[in-house]
Amino acid sequence: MNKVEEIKTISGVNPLKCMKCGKCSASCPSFNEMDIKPHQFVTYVINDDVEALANSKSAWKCLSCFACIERCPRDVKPGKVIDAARQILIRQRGQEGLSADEIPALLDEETPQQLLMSAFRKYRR
Amino acid sequence: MRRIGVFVCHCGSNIAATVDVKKVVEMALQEQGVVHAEDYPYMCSEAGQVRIAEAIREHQLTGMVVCSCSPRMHEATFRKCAERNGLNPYLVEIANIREHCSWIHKDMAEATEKAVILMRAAVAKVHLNAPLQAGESAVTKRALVIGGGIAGIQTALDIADAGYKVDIVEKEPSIGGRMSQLDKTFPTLDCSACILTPKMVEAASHENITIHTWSEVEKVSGFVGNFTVDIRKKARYVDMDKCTGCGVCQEKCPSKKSLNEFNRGLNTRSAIYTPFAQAIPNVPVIDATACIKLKTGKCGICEKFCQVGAINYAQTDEIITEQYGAIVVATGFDTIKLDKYGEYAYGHSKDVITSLELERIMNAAGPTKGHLERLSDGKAPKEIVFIQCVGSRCSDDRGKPYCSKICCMYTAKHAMLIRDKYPDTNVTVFYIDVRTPGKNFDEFYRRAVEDYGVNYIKGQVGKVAPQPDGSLLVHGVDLLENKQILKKADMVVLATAIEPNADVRKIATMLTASIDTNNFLTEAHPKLRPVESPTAGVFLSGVCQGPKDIPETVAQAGAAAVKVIGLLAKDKLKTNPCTAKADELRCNGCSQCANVCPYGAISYETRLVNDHGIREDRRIAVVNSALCQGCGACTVTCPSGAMDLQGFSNRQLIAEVDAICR
Amino acid sequence: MKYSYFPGCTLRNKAKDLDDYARACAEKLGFTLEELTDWQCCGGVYPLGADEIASKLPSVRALNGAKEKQQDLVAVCSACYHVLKRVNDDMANVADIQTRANNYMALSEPYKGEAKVLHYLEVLRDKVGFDNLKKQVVNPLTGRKIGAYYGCLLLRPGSVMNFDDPENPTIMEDFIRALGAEPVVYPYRNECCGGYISIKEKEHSAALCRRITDSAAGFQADCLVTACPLCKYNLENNSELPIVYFTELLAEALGIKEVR
Amino acid sequence: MPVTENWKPTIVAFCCNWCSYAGADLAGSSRLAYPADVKIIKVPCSCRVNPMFILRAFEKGADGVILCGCHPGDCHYSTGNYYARRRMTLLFSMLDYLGVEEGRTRVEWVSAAEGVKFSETMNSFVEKVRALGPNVRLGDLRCKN
Repeated sequence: MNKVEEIKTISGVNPLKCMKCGKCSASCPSFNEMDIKPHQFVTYVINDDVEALANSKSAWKCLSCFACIERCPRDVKPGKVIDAARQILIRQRGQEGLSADEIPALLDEETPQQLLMSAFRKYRR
Repeated sequence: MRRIGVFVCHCGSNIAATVDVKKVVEMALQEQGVVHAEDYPYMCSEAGQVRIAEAIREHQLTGMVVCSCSPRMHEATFRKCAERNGLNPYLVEIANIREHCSWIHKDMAEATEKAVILMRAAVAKVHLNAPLQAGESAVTKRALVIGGGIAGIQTALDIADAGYKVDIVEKEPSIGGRMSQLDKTFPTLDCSACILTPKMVEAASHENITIHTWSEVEKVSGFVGNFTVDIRKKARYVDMDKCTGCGVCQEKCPSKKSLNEFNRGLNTRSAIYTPFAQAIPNVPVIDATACIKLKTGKCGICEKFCQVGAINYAQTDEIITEQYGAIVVATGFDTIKLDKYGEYAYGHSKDVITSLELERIMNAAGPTKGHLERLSDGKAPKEIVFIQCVGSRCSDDRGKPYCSKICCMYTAKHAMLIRDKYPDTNVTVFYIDVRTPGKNFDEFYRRAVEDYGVNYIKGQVGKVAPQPDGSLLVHGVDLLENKQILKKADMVVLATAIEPNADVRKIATMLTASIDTNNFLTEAHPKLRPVESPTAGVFLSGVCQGPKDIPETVAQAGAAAVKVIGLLAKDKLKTNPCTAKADELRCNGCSQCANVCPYGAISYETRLVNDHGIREDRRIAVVNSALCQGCGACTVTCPSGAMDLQGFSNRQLIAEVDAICR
Repeated sequence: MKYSYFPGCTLRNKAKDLDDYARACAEKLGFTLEELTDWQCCGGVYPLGADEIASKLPSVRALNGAKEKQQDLVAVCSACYHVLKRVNDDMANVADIQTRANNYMALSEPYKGEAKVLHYLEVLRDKVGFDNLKKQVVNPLTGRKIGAYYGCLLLRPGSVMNFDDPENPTIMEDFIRALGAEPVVYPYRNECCGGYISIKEKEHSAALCRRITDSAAGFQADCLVTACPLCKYNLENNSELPIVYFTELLAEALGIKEVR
Repeated sequence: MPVTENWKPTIVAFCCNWCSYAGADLAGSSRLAYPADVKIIKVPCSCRVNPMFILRAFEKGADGVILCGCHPGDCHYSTGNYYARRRMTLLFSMLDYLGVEEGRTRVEWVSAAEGVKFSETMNSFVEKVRALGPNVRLGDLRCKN
């Protein structure tokens, strides 16, 4: 399976449904942190440019808040595309967003287990 | 044995590119009874029809099959051609090898094989076709128009001007519809009321037009040329003949807290009311849910003040029954409910409004007397944001999949009017696409940008966040700049999707007119019969058929009127001869067929029957062919197999089944 | 009434309050939370990938446990509720996930989404009833202006969560009203606090949290209430406003906060 | 089940003139493909379809029969599709006894505006019938005439 097909399979998204309205980008709390913006995710998939998508910062910036998924008028679910790109990354060894050595320094007294659990899920395999 | 001719059409390349027409001809010639078969590029063309005529004469055809497009396209063409050449039109069958074959299959061998099978089924049927004669029915020379908006008014006027009687049934207290709620109209900035009111007056004073306001269609029976319609005239509690429209009752009415529907609920009205100043008829109605007298028995103030004694609390709904030859549906539209769009804060902030509400705010007779004000605090807005496509072009379950068509233009209109009247107020429009196909439409939009400085931003809005200071923070995006936009606004206007009026489903069911998944009425053909319903005698006018602006609506209303006039101009209509018929030798008079007949077309008579030498009086079902519409419900219900449907007989349909499964 | 109960990882530790108050209030209101014996952490985030199965299995185990006890499965933490509910939806409606998860699980009877997942707030709304709850309040929180913070996980995606209107929810406001306080509605109550991003990018999360708490404070809220330990952590790090768990508020109103 | 590699099912589709036949036309003019195995017979209304026609089709070797009419409430003749629905419910409940599996028959409402639904319906029905394979169970019992 090539990368585009992989993204489509993992995300279950049909990028061709997108009408480029930008409501996802208007809703995204991480918009300013991202190099590739939410409304562009599907365009990268359509253009077979998954490499760029996987190498972008955006994969690590999405909060999975589902605002784009909820508000998308075309039922495209752009957040699922970026999550699939992240999946492809973390399934490759050495492509993780968080190393075990980093963790102790990132914790404080109050850090809930939930934060650690979800960070592990999001950043690592 | 029938002598059958088979004619295979290429339809240019539409059929011939996928179906091997020569092969179909070759296979046709092997069918029993087929004495002639040929193919031709365009069978429906004059030259094609000449070939058919020659073949009928030369081969003395007693039946024919045309393998071509859908019978819904050209069955009538080929049947007329046969009739002109001495062959009964009902001895012609169509094998649909275009819509049902060449257009949906890619593989030539597969499509050809299927075309041959469809041809065989048609040949098998024609063997059993009987020559049928169409009967005649009279036409009631009166039309009904359901809905009294601009579409209904225009249709009624055009029919009436041609000399036919028309009745308009309008469920609101006045005719006028949505157009009466609009302030100005595009692509010129005519005042809506100024151009609509004369038409309303003309309709009301036309000798051929009868207007039933505050009325609804209750029941429809009959068929083209002969509809019988029950109309409920809701109790008005005001005598139409006595009332002078002086308006004193409305002033004096102490119940003034009902939401004013005409102003989209933005202010209130009295319990006795006319919806707007130019209402026709200028006779108020009493809202029974708000009237103190009708609810508690105490009050009666309007009666006391009415100098002509027009108030009548004892009035009740009245059902009148009328006969019509044709019915036009002109039920119009409403805006969708926005309760699923919480992100835009509609209903949460008073300053987030729909475009139709803005029309009322901009209108001199509206809740703010035409002053552009925030409904929350009465202040003049300095920043206004318009959001396009709210609920339009959606494939989720919140909105509608279609483009509402009018929003781009009315938003340009609103933006321009605001900038013209309030130059200090900034206007921003968030759009996905600006759609301006129409005469002078793009020029109009460009004026908004170039002459009036309206700020158009390509991108949708994700959220409208009301702020503690009463302003609205609009979270949008500028896709061309690739930037998120945070825009502080005093007012947000939502270009809300339109949808067919909620009553249309009920009306469509009564008329047996088909309706699509969006509740728009279906036209008989999307291109060639856009104002006719597939149900004969039922016509479509205005937005009930699909989103339209005023010029288009008026054009379509006129087109629907022409179709009605064409129908009413006929003294007699040919009836469908494919009606049910009982075999007197098999009928046992059990009455089951009459029970299922939706038209009351079946009665019974006692008749002397000669059953293989036994002569006796029997109770036999008799079908009134003028009433029978040929559905066939009775044929399947009949326990003795006596009832059959001409043109779709048991033997014919079984022959088709056998040919397909052969 | 007895419910199967899924406390979740954080409620065992940092969010012990959320857990203790939930159980105590349940008893007071006439229902019992029976902790599942062999629950495992839900993972904190729902694995979005259609091909991820293993990470969904802990949820399936919990769901199946509730099914076997013929009880509805109650969660208090927003994240647990979110993950359980979405995995349950997959198990009911996505044939591929259902088959593959059941192949792993090798249960005596395949699990097909039979259990019903409820959030504690839903139990209060739909089973206890807010009117009924109001009657049991002994310390009404009169005069307090409380903003509900929903965050993302309770509400979205609305088509699966079916918890409340995802853009205009009312359940927490109704809850606050039932306790005698005045709910403060502010626009960012369903916007993200940053979630897991705060482990590495504190500033990003901080900006989002400040927008939320500033807006609530602007509308005169004197505290925010939440159902999510991570939201609480993120908001608390970036706000003057006190952030409390809804169960703590409930315990206070029911008069069992001190007794504990 | 002996499914030959190139086996193609024979499928009869009864379509009412007003909705489903028009829906099929719309599928055609919109170029929405479905397998050529489907052959349509036009009837004025779904209530014209006698259960005998369906039995006849199976008797003559059909592998699937589908009946399409207007949506409930939208029948051109007001009530015809209700009769059809009841008749077919009764017939289908007995077909298994006669040797025809449940998946070989279907009733579907398709309006004149639903070209997409028509195509999707035919695709899924054909897929179902293909999975069932040739209609051998009735074939064994079939009375050849």
